[in-house]
Amino acid sequence: MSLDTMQSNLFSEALEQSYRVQIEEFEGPLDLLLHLIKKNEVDIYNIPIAAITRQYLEYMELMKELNLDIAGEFLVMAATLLQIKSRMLLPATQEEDGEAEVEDPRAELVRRLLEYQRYRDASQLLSARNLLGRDVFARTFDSPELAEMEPQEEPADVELFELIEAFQRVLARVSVDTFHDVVADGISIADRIGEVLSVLHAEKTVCFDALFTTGMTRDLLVVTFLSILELAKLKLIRVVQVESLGSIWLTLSADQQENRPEQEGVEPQENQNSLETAEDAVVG
Amino acid sequence: MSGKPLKSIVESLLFVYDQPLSLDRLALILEEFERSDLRAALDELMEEYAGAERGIVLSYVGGGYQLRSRPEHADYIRRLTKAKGVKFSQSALETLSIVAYRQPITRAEVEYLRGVDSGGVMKSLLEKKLLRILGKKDVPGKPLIYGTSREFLELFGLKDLNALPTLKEIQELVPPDPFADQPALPLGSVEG
Amino acid sequence: MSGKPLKSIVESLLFVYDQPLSLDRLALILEEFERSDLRAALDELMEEYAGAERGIVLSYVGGGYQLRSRPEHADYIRRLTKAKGVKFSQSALETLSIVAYRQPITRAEVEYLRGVDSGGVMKSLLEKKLLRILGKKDVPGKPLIYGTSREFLELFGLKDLNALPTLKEIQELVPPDPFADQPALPLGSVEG
Repeated sequence: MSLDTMQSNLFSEALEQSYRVQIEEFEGPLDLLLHLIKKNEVDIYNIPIAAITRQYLEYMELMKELNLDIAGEFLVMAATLLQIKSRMLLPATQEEDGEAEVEDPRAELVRRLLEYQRYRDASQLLSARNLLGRDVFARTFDSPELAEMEPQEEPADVELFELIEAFQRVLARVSVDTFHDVVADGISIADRIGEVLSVLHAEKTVCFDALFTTGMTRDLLVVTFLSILELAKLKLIRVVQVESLGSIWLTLSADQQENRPEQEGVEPQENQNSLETAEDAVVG
Repeated sequence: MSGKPLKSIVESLLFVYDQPLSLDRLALILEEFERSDLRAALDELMEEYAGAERGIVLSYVGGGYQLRSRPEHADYIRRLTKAKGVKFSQSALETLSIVAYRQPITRAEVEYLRGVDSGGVMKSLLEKKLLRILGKKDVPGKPLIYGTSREFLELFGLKDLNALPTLKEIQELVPPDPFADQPALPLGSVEG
Repeated sequence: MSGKPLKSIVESLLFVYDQPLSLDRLALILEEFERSDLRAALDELMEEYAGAERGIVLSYVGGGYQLRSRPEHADYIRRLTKAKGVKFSQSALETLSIVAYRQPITRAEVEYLRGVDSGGVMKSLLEKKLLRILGKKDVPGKPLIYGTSREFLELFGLKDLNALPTLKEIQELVPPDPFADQPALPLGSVEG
């Protein structure tokens, strides 16, 4: 059997089409529109919008009759088509100077269709390649020669997504309220603590107010504030005020800055110093 | 004297390992050999395996060398391993190719290009390790940005991202008179 | 015509299978070929692989045929295991993720979340420099508090901790019910 026939059995669009029934699943409104354009053999640069719109809506009507779920995107596109259609019906306004040329109402849609078609074509080229696990096979097992040998450890490839998955697994096992419950804009106190810490690592000294930017939601303000309290409680940061009623400054605590792996016997230096540090930072 | 044994050693390593091996990696492992000799050995192997009668081919994918079965024999191999064979939906393929060509890209950008919600597909491609999270985009809302992985290159047998099939050029949109033939459309035979 | 392709097919099968293949099994799989041709193909392959310069040998073991690496190269192959990235264990990944998302955190808190002793894992993550000690918590016993390190960020290709995706962002990839509040179809004004 040739490679071509084999692949067409699995993937070929052409083959699938011959089995297409009247009502067919489309990937989305763009896919459906391309199909209609192809079926009507019309020029994509000059889409007969009224006819295509009618067919598009007929298709949706059919889906409705068959009780199929119609995704919101199809409805949005229907509205877009109707809007384009009505704009096409308006007489082309004669411009005063003939200068301000009105763009074809269809232009934006055509651009999207062409762009979409490009990636769809590319995806077909991709799937026509010799895919690992479909057309070509590599050895997916350790050869006995290798398996018998003791592996020597070394940090591995690991994807960010795996980390998130691992954490989700943990969460799935633990009841949710064991965590800090305050969450604002998807940011928990713990997240916010991480953010504040990384700002401090980068900036060394940060003005208290700078962490409360305008436009923050009330919840986020609360979370930020609680984060700062938590950090101070953990003695990870110092909160200093240079003069009474002056700005409040946050700095990493001394051992944080030195970044020592072990903290045995390191007492955080107190006050005077930190005030000066803060003041320097204000000036600098 | 260096030539033959080195080629044989490299072949052993390629055979035994279940992932593509890069030249760098090989050079690290076979430190007593010259890099240029290594490259020559790989080239020679490449040529030998290209012989039509071999059931194994040496491919260069995702920045590394890997022995793979000859594509024409896929059917027989499936009989043996009863492997179902990877299968992708059109939505998965579309999403993959958009991310491949446009990375780094946000989910919203993928969805604009496809015209449909793509969260579910993207999640399943993440789970299959074909997509990866590259970080967050530095715009308001800090959306996640995505790219393709090394596994993506291996799956499609691509050397690197430059080896992706060339995208078709999009013709410039120059409608000379868009409204000219609007009323007289060839709509008679429209009914499907 | 049977000779060459059959030999090539058999070579493919031997290559992808992780067990020795018996002649019986091969004959069963390749039912359209004559058993005698199969035997001839195997003999030919046997001879080819016996060439001294090959890194792969075809051996007859345990009643079947199997491709193996050349025994003389065992020393080089062993070096591969050194470079072979060991996958993170589930417990290491879990622990790392807990610290990443909940830092600053004490060992007791990690263990509470995981439900198991995590001292060993945390120690090994510290040794790999993926975790670091941030300080001591100001509570009785002064437990150490942990966070992730610069190496952690590098491993995951993150600019800073802000770039760590939140769980919510991942969960949002799959909407709970995409059809929840579907507006009515605008089908009234259909006629062209």
